[in-house]
Amino acid sequence: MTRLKWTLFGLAVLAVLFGPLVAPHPATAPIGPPFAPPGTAGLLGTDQLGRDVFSRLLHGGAPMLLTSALAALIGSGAGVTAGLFTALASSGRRWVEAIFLRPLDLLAAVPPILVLLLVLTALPNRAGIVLAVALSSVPLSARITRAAAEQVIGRAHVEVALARGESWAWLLGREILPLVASTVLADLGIRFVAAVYLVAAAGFLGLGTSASDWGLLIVEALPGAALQPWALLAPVAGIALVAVTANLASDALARRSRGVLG
Amino acid sequence: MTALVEVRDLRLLAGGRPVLAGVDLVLAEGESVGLVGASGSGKTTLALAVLGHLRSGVRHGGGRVSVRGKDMLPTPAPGVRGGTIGYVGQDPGASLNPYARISSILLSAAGPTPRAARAGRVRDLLGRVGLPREDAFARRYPHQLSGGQQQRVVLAAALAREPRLLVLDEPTTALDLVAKAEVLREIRRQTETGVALLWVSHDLSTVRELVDRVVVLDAGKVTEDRSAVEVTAAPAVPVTRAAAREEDRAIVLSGRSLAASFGERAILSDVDFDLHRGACLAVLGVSGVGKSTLARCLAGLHRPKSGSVLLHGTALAPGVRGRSTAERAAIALVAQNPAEALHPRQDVRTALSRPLRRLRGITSRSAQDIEVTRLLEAVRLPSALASRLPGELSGGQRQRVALARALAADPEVLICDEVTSALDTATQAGVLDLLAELRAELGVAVLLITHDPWVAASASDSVLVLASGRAVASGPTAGLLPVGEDPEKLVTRLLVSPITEGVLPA
Amino acid sequence: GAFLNACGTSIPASGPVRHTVPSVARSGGVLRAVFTGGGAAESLDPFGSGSPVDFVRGDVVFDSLFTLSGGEVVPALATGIEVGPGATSFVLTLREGVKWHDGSPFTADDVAYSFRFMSSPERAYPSQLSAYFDFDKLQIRDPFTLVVPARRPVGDPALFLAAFPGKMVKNGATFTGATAIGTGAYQVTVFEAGRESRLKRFDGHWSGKAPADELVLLSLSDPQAKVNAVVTGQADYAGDIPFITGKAGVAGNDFEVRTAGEENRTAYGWVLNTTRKPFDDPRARKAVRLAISRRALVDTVLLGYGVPGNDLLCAGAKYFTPRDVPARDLDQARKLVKESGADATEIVIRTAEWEIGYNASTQLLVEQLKEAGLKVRADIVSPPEFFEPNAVGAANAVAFSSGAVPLAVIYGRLAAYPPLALKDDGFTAAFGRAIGSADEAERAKAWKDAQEIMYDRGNTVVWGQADVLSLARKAVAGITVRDQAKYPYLGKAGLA
Amino acid sequence: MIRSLPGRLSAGAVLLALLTFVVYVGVDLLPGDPVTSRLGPSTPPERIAELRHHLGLDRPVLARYGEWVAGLFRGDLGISASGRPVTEMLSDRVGNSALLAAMAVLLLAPLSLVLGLWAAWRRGRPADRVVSTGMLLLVSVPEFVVAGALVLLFAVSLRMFPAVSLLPVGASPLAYPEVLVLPVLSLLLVGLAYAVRVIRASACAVLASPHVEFLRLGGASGSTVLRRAVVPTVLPVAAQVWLVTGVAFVGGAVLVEKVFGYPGIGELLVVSVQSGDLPVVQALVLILGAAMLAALVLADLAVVLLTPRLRTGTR
Ligand SMILES: Nc1ncnc2c1ncn2[C@@H]1O[C@H](COP(=O)(O)OP(=O)(O)OP(=O)(O)O)[C@@H](O)[C@H]1O
Ligand SMILES: Nc1ncnc2c1ncn2[C@@H]1O[C@H](COP(=O)(O)OP(=O)(O)OP(=O)(O)O)[C@@H](O)[C@H]1O
Ligand SMILES: [Mg+2]
Ligand SMILES: [Mg+2]
Repeated sequence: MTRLKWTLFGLAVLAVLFGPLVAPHPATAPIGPPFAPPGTAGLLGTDQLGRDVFSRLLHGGAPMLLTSALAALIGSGAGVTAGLFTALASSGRRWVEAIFLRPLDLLAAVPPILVLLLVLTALPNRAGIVLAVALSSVPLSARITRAAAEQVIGRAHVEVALARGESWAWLLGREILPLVASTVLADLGIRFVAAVYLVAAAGFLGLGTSASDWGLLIVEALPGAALQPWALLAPVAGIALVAVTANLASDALARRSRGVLG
Repeated sequence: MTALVEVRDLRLLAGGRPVLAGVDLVLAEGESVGLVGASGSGKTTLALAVLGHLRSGVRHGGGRVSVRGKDMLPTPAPGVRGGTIGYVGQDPGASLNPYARISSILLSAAGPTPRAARAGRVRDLLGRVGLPREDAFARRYPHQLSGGQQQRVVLAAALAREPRLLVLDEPTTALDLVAKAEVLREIRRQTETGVALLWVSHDLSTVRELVDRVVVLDAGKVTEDRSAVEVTAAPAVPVTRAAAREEDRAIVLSGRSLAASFGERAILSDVDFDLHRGACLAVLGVSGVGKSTLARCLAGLHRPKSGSVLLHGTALAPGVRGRSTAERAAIALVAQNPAEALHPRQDVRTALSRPLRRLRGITSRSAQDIEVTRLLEAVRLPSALASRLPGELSGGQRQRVALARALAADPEVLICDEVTSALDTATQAGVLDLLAELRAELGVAVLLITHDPWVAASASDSVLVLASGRAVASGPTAGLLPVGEDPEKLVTRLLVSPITEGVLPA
Repeated sequence: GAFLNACGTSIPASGPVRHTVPSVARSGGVLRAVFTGGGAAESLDPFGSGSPVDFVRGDVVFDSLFTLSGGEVVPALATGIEVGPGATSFVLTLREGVKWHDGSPFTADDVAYSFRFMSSPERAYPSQLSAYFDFDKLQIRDPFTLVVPARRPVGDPALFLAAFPGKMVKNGATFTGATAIGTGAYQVTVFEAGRESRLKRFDGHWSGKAPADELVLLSLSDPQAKVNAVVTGQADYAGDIPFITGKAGVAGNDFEVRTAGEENRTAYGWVLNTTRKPFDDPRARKAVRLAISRRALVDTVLLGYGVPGNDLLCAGAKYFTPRDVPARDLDQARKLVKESGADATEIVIRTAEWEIGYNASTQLLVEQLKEAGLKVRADIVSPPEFFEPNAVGAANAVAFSSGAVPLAVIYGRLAAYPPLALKDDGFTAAFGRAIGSADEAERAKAWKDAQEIMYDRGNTVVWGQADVLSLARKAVAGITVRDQAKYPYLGKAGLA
Repeated sequence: MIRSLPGRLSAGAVLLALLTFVVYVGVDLLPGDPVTSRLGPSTPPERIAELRHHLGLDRPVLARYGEWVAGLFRGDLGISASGRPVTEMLSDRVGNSALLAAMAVLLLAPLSLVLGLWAAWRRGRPADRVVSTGMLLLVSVPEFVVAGALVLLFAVSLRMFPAVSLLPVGASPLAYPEVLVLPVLSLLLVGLAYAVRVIRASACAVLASPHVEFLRLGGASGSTVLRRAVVPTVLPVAAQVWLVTGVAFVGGAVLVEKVFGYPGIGELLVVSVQSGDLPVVQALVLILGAAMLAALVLADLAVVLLTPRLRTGTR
């Protein structure tokens, strides 16, 4: 079972990373009439500009994965760190909360799409998208992690480690994180999908980075869904597949480290 | 008498090793049986099996367990748990739901109770285990109780449904003599009304007092099964009192008018003490008096409200973050609750090598491994345990791993919070021996927190007695705890001054 | 599963039809029509908002001095216009007996107020008329005659008054409430921005009673939602629907997809920036025109709903010169690219989804130009920044579209902004004559010359003329077009 | 901690003040402005300058910010680029959006709790796999696709609910509950996944803890374990998710509102962003931000109230 999961996950990653090499057509060139059904032109038919949906799918995987996964990882990572840190440091020190969590509240209060627009105005490239998406996922990740960590902090082994003078890295990463891992991973899985669509939204607003990002494929295919459903369903299924396999893999990873909790 | 519990050729495996290797045990209605054996011999595993529960990682390898003729493995017969059998586990702190008040824990254990009768029922249960019969107390949450109070709440919950059999796994380890006496009295009352008892303990005196029959486990096998009177008297605790006079030696750690509180509630006030190099100071006091709180203040985990902690005459920062590595290495704490003291996802090797690296700068893997083996040997654990996770250890084993971890820092002062309470007499003696050795050879000073005057008498050279949050007596052990004084009297004389519960009014 | 099934159940209706069989609406009934709305920014002020539903509502509530019909100017609230000497002023004669919705008479004072009102910067969408006429210096001769001076020679002011926004509002009107007073065929009874407006027939309208008793105009922003509203019976008519709906058809045979006809198509294309390399060189402009495959663009972007364009704007309008559609000639295009050195610079084409199809056509254009050896990149931006003047000036080309409005409107707009204007002395001269001449024949000649130059070496690339589609219940009749088919006139509409 | 509530509230007020600044200046920095987007590039520069002056866009940002803030105190959100007062444009839309979000959250909370607990209870078994994977699949499908599918199925094919939420003028959506069904359902499906996953994860952690083992050994029934041990532990985390999701629904329903033509603020936000109507964008972002801040304070409060160790004031 686990092996199957890993194989699936590996295949998905391979397809995404090496897709452009095996794609039959370029991502942007029209190869047939628009909205051609599968079979008549290309494996999955063509999109609204007559471009090969299958090839665009293969081309768009890597930028989608890189941008979204990176953004989700950075955002979740920063959020988890902030959440763990404040949970640990704020006992008896209210300023820690004031300094670390309140700004995050402020960030959370600015709608993600505005964050995206602002960051991209300053940094109009892929790094900007990654940063913007990461920024918008930090606050909630931090909160969720903090709430979960609060329940673990008082345990004696954390106190012993504190008394030993452990570094923050050890305290957060080794003493607390493993005990809140299941919550954090659940959060990360969703962050990833959210990142995919925020990146797509950026593409929709004319701020995209790749010509065939999967999220953008969906947005573009939507109006023509009645004519060529495959152009819509294929990227949706692709994202679902990546999301499900990535989450299964991380679940398996979490279960592998034995222990009393989850 | 009909058989209440019947265990036949029970084999349980954990990680490929047998934990129980063909155990037979029959318990008749109303019969009291003591289950003894060295730490790690399988007592807890057997007790849980009686309830039809296997800890995670433990597999059923054959044999059967039945209660009143109904099989308990693989799935327990309905109505047995909580109904026929009341259970108290070895780790009281971890057993309590942190989100429930004491009253609600007790009421949910008691089953449906008419609204009007609830408060009375809770008070009754608290009283039976020697806890204050106050509504204010019942409204507290588990984290607001001391270790001993938690343990008694768990016991009260087990009694709540008038079970026919009590399976009690070391239910008095965290209790001082007064509390223990009260608890034992309640249990005796239960057995007298025909409740059967499976009493897991290493404390032979309680065993003799309570049970008709003793079953001895060794490495997962029953080696003896005979009537209680035949069991030899407890081996005397070896007296290892150090010969040297402490006045000759330098003061390592001292407390000056320490006071501590939880929010508004004052716990300690005006505590003074001096701990000399190589000496052992026993801190004695009833459950809930603030012993653990004192230990946490010394280790920098609880900010004292006032007063100071001095190491070699210099005041230490109140918080551990403010202390230097050397200062932190100098004071090592062995926490009271072994279940929570070890990280559930870290194996023993990691737990031990971490202080080696942090506080002693031993970074090479091979050097660490040698030290880990040495430390495990020092606490009398096989080195094979190094790769296990805490969940795969017995209660006593965990306790010793926690001790070994404290020793790994090579401390000048070792604060031991009830380190011996979860250990059988032989292991307990071994640990006390070890402490004596450390003191003699390395000059380590030991602050021994205990509720057991015998342990204090046998291991310390001076005693600090806490009552109602103050040091009510202090001085050389020989003077305060004369060998041979009746323990009950001793306790009454020393500890049970004005407020029994030991908590200052909220 | 359900999604696919539901897709599969829609039975395509017959292809777009031009006119329904009775084309005249009977009197009575309620017509519910849905258009793209402007959300909460919608307004009853005819110069206060710019969404399609506002235009449609404005057209039936207010009247202009002149209107267009089949490209020709027809009198409305004005009955005559007399151009002064040198075309520097005109005398306007108003229709007598026109009543406002509140019963008061329409006079020159109202017109004078309206002119000032529409050109005030307080209007969100001030009329461009004030760029040509000096309303501050206007004189009222009598209640039905005014003299209006022009800022520059304007030979055919009636056309300008018909083509540019010029709705007449009552003297002193402010438009802060939920009702508005006009002279139009319908009067407002209920209005809520972004949701709906209910209009009651105004029986005192000067051109006679409108057919439907009540018009309900609904606002939606999503094209598919407009279609769904008609399909599920929540509306009778949806204006300007996507080509995809035409292609996919709609379920049920009670509906039809209609087209506004050949003379009401929308031109799609790009304007090349002649102030920058490489399009300062006519050969590079020619190369672009030869490199594009108009058929492919029409088939893909318009899904076949339209015809290839001949690079000239305003097809269907008066003075438009029909010319052949240039054929694709890649070899020639490559040669011109080489000669002009256009392959040396990266060409940036600015686009935004200002209208459906801008981005798609630009993306295709990029692919097609690459084949001609050009280095091209589409710069897709968001709609509000699309027209940022500096950015437009920095791009090599911008996407563009226009309805079948008079030539003066579009060429005038382009000429006003150097990066969009054609830098060509011959063209500038011909354009000046076309605007300023009061003589019909001379104007026609000047427009012909200007378009000749445009066709030969101009900077507009019009690849297609797109049909304007709408979805209607078969019973809907009497929908007419005045200027742009996207915003039809509903004053004669109703149920058959 | 409860005693620190006034402190928390004043911190919230400070944040709100900061937020107004971030919002005003941030939105002002966005590319595009109402003048050029409306007039197009062909307008003469004097004309643009005149309009900019009229709209006050030629004055320094800080001066405009000052006036804006002063206006906020009078309940005046400024004048839209279309000339209408922003307050008037927003009035009933804010209510409509809040209603939509509230309905969605009211359904979301119990549903996510039940699904999350159920999956955790049966963790590792088929039921859990179905729920967990199903949630992932659901969250992988963007909301506008979900909404579109719902319209096709329930409105166009089955004719059970209206396809678009066309409301008569002046009517509250509550008077026409049928127009709410599909939009609420779309939001619910989209928001459900996150809540279910987080709830499941934290419920799994509790179920594996020693105190649950003790409860079970004490003969507690499944429902007792859930009620006494699992739900109290899960609630603090769940409350955060619910509240934050709820606010996200208010402003994040953009696409859903668009699909259904629902007269809420999401649609207004998009239109205003696209037309560069900065005063409206500023007002909307401020309202959304303030709602989010309020939700976060509430969430903090909920966590404190629901976690005994925090409530009792000591650690
Ligand atoms: N999950 C497990 N995996 C591997 N070994 C286990 C596991 N659980 C228990 N053990 C081992 O089984 C043995 C018996 O454990 P048990 O807890 O029954 O001991 P005990 O007699 O109760 O000891 P103590 O007095 O110290 O509590 C110990 O050696 C322990 O290390
Ligand atoms: N977090 C807390 N909040 C409030 N009161 C607390 C808290 N922790 C402990 N207490 C109370 O403080 C008192 C001292 O607790 P402490 O743990 O120091 O006792 P102890 O002497 O170690 O007892 P034991 O022998 O039972 O472990 C007890 O009465 C306990 O109820
Ligand atoms: Mg045990
Ligand atoms: Mg204690």
